[in-house]
Amino acid sequence: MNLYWLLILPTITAFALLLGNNLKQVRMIAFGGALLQMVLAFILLFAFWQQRSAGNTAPMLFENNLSWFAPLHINFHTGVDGISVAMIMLTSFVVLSAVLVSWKMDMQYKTFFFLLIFLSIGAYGFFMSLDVFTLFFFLEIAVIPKFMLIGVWGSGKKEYSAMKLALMLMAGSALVFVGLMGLYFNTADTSGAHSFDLMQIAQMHIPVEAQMIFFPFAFVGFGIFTALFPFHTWVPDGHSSAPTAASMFLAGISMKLGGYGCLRVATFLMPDAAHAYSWIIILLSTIAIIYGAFATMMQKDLKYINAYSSVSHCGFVLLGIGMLTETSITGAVMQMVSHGLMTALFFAAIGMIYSRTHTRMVAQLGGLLKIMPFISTVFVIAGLCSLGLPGFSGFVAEMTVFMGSWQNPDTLYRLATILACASIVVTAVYILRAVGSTVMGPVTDEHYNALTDAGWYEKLAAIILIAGIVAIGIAPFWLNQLIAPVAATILKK
Amino acid sequence: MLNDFFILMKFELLPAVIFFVLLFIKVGTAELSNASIIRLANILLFINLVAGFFYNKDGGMFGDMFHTNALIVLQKSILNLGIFIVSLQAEAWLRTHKHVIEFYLLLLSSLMGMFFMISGANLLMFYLGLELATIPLAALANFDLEKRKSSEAAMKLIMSSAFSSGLLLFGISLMYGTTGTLGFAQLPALLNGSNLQVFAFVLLFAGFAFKISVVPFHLWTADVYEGAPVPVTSFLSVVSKGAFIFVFASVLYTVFKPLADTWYHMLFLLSVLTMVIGNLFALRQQNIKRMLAFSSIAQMGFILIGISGSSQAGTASAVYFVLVYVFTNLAAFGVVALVSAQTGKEDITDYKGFHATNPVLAWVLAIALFSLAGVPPTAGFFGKFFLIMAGAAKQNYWLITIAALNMIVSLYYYLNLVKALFMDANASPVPKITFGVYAKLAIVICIAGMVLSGLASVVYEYIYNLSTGF
Amino acid sequence: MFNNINIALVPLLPLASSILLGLFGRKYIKNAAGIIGTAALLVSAVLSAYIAYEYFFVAGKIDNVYQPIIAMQYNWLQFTPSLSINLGIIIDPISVMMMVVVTFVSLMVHVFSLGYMKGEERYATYYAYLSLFTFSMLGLVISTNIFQTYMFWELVGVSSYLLIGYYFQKPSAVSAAKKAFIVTRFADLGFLIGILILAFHAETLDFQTLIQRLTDANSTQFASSASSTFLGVSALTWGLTLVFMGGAGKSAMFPLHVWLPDAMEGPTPVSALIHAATMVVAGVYLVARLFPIFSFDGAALTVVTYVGAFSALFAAIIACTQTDIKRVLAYSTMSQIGFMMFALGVSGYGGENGLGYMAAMFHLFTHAFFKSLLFLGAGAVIHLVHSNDMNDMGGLRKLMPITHISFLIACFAIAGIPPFAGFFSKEEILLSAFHANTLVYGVALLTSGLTAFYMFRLYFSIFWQKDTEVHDSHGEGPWAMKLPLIILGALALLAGFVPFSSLVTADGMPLETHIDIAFSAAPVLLAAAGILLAMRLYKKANETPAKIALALGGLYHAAYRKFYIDEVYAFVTKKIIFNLIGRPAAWFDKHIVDGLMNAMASVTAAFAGLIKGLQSGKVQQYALYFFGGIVTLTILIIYWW
Amino acid sequence: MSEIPLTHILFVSTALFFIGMYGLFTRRNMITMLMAVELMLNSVNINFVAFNKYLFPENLDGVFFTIFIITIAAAEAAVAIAIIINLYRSHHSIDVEDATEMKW
Repeated sequence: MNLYWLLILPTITAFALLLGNNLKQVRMIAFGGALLQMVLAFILLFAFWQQRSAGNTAPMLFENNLSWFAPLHINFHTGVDGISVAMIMLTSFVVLSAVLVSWKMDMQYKTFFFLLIFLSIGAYGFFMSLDVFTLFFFLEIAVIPKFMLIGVWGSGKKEYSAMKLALMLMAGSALVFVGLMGLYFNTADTSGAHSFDLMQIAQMHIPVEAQMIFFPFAFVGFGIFTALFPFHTWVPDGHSSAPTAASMFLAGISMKLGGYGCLRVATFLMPDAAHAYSWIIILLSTIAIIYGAFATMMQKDLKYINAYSSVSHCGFVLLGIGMLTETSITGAVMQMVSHGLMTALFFAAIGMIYSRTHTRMVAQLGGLLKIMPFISTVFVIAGLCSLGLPGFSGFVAEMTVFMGSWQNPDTLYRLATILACASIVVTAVYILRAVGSTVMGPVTDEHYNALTDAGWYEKLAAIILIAGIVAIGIAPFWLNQLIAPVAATILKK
Repeated sequence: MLNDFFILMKFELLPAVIFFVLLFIKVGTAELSNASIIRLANILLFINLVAGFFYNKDGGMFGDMFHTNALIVLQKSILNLGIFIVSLQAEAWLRTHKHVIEFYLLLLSSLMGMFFMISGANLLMFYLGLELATIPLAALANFDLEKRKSSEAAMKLIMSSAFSSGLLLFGISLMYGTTGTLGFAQLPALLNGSNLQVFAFVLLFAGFAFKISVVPFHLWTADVYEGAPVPVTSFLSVVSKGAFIFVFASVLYTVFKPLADTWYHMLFLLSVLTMVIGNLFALRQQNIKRMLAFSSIAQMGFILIGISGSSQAGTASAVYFVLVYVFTNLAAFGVVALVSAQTGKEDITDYKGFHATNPVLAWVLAIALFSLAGVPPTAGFFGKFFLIMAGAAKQNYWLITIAALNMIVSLYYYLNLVKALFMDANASPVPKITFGVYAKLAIVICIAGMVLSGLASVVYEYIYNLSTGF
Repeated sequence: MFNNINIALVPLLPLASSILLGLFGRKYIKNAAGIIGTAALLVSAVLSAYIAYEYFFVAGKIDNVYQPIIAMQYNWLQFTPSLSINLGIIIDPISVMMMVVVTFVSLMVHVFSLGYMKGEERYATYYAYLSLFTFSMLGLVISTNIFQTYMFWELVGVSSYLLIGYYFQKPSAVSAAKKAFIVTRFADLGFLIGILILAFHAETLDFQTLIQRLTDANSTQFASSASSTFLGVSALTWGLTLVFMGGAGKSAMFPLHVWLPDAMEGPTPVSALIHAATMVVAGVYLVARLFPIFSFDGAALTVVTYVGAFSALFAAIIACTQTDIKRVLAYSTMSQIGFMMFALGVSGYGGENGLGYMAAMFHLFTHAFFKSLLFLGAGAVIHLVHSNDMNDMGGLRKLMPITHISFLIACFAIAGIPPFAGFFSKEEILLSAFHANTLVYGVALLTSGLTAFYMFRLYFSIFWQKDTEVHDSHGEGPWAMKLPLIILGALALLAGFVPFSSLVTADGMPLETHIDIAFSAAPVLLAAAGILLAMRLYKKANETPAKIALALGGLYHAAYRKFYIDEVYAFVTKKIIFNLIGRPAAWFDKHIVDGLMNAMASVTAAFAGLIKGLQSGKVQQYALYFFGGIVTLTILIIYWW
Repeated sequence: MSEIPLTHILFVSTALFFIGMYGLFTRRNMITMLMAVELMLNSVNINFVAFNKYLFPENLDGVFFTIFIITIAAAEAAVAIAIIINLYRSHHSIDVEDATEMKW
């Protein structure tokens, strides 16, 4: 399996889109491209399993190392391990359903789908990069399309949100950048040459003083992407102003870039600092979890509810990473995958509701279960997954995080774990409140009675995501087996 | 020997030949239309550009006052490319202008001056090139003869540059007084760091800093950019600056190598100042040219960081960035030039809703802005990354952090313009701009350059291999 | 011996029917939904009866002791090398007993609903939910792993949520569902943390290993759990108490009981299944499951005892004043579960000491039948009268004879009148309490008297007193509704004669029990007194109850208002959590955190405005700055660097 | 006749330089400002010639430089005056304070 296909295919799709003459053609191309992406992702998954079961224990599979900027030791080095495969799967799921929910996009549709597909290139590239430069490159590639998607196709105070998101993510990249620079110039192999190569750096010993300086840069930088408190404020505004597909991508994948980076770059390459700073990470992530949950409780707009809940849920990712036990890191990655699917589903459902009722305010909605049973059921399922119901992915991931966190016997860490656990109660409060007053209860506006249920494309979009959620929720072991060995490698360093 | 003369001085001779061809047309009896003059000039400039790639040779002449090598050839080619694109873009403005040939004459003499300056291996040669490059520019800045702003810009440029060359000369004279030589080859050995010499060096340094708009020597920049005709502004901001950066880097690295500690500190301080002040001013600009002027000031700050790295990567990154900057800034100015030539609108608010009427130009401008902001996959990202990386080799992470923070600020005003282009509504947007084959060609070159010169690593590697180390 | 497929089918059949009905029920098989669900459950029930027979009478005993059997085990999620969630099926006395109870009661409810829910728009959905609940509950009782229990624990919670909120257009149903879920979720938080604590110290999640390690005073795991303390309490006690908190939430123990009365918003058969017979006893079951460890840790067991006893009395008092028949039943459920809890609390582990454990399980068993019977009877009544309020009822004995008789049997059973089922189990409970703790015994005695009173208050109010006008012509309802009443009535009469003590005990060994007339006299007489009092007061409509209520004044009022617990909760959630935490958090986020980000932008912009004077437009000033720069640099170089 | 020491000459040239600079900073008239620049350039010329004569008499670098400076100063002045004239056409003034339209 050549990983480059995952970059080439979206690129071809993106440019093929521009040749389309009308919405029908364009969306078919986008859909076909996204479907092929998903096929590729599955091929990758099976090829990966095949290799692993054949006894290939190399840390990275399907490696490909091309020299890119030779004088600066920059290589286009790609390869995947279990975590990458999981994240690539996630991306393909979210992209496909994001294309589907945008089926009726009629405004500047070419550009819209182009940007959407373009975003996926960034995500795939990021997850397969084994070179820090490449990783950074793909991290930043996605910032501008997000800005455009929100600013042009968004709603509400879209310009403000788009700008805020772009600036804060750029700030994140800027910090990451400083971190990478520091990392690079503190690496030295036997010949004294610096390196950007993830696997090579992992073999080297970065001086502890350097780690102590640059770990915060890298971690906070990536943390901004994944809504690290107090740098999370782009999340609510950005998500709520974005068009549905962009919200799905933002919350589903983009926030995961941060978590992945925190793990793959910050923690993996600078383990000493990670241990030294873990209490701060835990403190911040616990605040994010609890405070995000309480802030969610007060929101009145469905998208804000989901956005703030993302802050809270992504706190689990950082908590898991901060706890630095094998299980907690496994849990963190599972939470990334799970939250990606779940929140995308949530945004998809909200988008479907919004496109029909033209409001997202909880108070103005009600009784939708009667009018649009499918969409409402999707909404309820997303909600239940969000509050961590067994059978859905959220439960598995959160429990793994809790179980892993508890293995850390320090009292402070225990307290943080308890607080994190407590957030699932608050989650239940706001989710049930949202579910209770939107899809249940009496119909608030009689115009709603005339609304239609989901079209086939919306159903397909939702089913794809639900399938992913349930596949993890019912059979978590396959995901666990993908991730746990990598978590062990990361900690062993 | 004579053969060598033609080959070594090919870059200087070709513009001279074109200069004279155009001059003869001017003084001749045949009345050529603007269109045909422009076509001719562009063809000649294209030949000039292409010819630069063949038959090159390293070597020196005139008792080592003039020297050339592969890197210098490359630098000159970059400038040739820049002037070719500028000329393509100027078509929209020149089409109806009364003094087309004069424009090209001044442009070519300035270019020649830059080439001599780049090849100069002697303070005298350098100074002559510098003046030859500058004085025509002042005249060019006034090329919209009837516009108040154009005259004011030209006046500010000539006054400032006269003052700056006065200081530069004073510095050169002191340098001469303390070392007794003007040759670049002899100078390093004679530098001893005495206070007078340092003062002389600072004066020289300031002369350069003035030309590449480093804070606090930058103040002319915005006014001149705003007032001058757009093609002249783009020439100033790209070609002229590029030339001075090339010289600046090589002079610092070779001639003033003994004073490296001194100028490292200066570069540190000035790069920070330049980035910060440039960005802060850019934030609040209403005129798009003025905004781009301050943004180009901020970009210079990044270049100083790269140069401060004092390594082969430092030179390479600076040269590479200039190449990228040629494509990027000219793409931006190209669109501004088209709009300005056809509607006279230059304010950012005029660009609101631009995408609705001119989607292609809006995207070109947007991509150029992304590249200026340093966002991948545009070449600007690679350019900035490599510059800062070169600077980071000194392990001065304060500088790197400040640079990184400045990238955020700069992103704000670039995106603000993008926002105006794509997201803001406007009751009377800029009407549909028609653009001819020249502008199209320029756009294609710029876009291709912005994409390819970054992703295709051969470009950087080629430059790196040519660059001299420290 | 045990065919694993058969055992696995018990939970999987309801799951299959649930998925089938959930996905296709709405459009394709709407009318057959009830039949499909019922058929699946019938098979399940038969299978579980067969398993019970096999286990108790054929293959379960080794050396005269019932051994737990792991019928199936599957590694579902590996946390750490020692901690994993293994989904499996455990076959031991209590799980088999629960399996039988759950499938049987569920079957009855399925059948009853065929009549009760007929014509509902979301008929198929109802059955899907019902089957889903049954699956979850079965999964819970057969868990081999504490985390498996937790998973199904959550699943029963959500099925309960869905069923309570079945009438989703009724705001009260929605809020009741929400309340039920959130309150139990809060309790589950304790359960979860309890699991984390126990698992950390025991290094396992498996029930058997867990019990084995934490009851062995010599094991390292026990040492670590007993030695590490927090706030002066050992980790073991913390763990058990927190696990009990989860159980208390599901079993509606004080103070986590507030959801149960509201949960009566759901369709009545649902209340019969979930909120009477199965889900609410999950807490008891959980304590029983971990009983060996509880019995090793006196402190935790004491908590169980007092919470149980207090809840029993507390609920009984409230039940005396309620007028909504389902609420009365809800409080009575809470009270009976309180009985089971404190029976466990006062119990020891082995031999004679294990009487309490056996009694609790026995009571759980009999209670399931008579309480679901009471609910189904109430359902039949409501079906006819279209009201929950006992003031709207009266004299129904003529209109619905079968309901009347079965209801009466159930009332005798719950009141503890011999030879009805409740008598035997309650007798054992009282006996064990008597031996262990006089205070608890006193409370239990008082409560059983109150039980008899309020149950017969209910009975007389519904079936005697005044006559009611009934508009529906369908009478008592179809056979689908009557049949379950008859079957359950029979069981309420006869279940007490099951030789329970020889089947289900804490240590698996049979226990000799006998009925001591002298001991039984007090509770039975007390119950009889309660019945007579109720008869005196409520058989005919009169003014006395109102007078008594007036005389009791504040006490009556407080009991009527459920001792203001709901108001306290409302105060805590609305005023404290929402207003003092949530709102400030949202405000803080919007104004401080976000404000800080915006402020950074404004400060930058303001600073840019501040320094604009540099660019004055005057070329002479430019030159001046130029020279100033040179001078500064020179000075810096010469004097500083 | 004793030779005039170098320092004297340098004193003169430096003074001239700063006088020129002062003139540039303070004069409002553009032509006068140009003249001030000429003063600065001439002070440089003096420098070059003096250094050449006193310190490095073996080569004529400084003297050559001076010649070029004079030439270039003329060219510069020509362009500058052309610009000033053009400015006068639009502004009707050659006061430098009147040409401050573009700022901030």
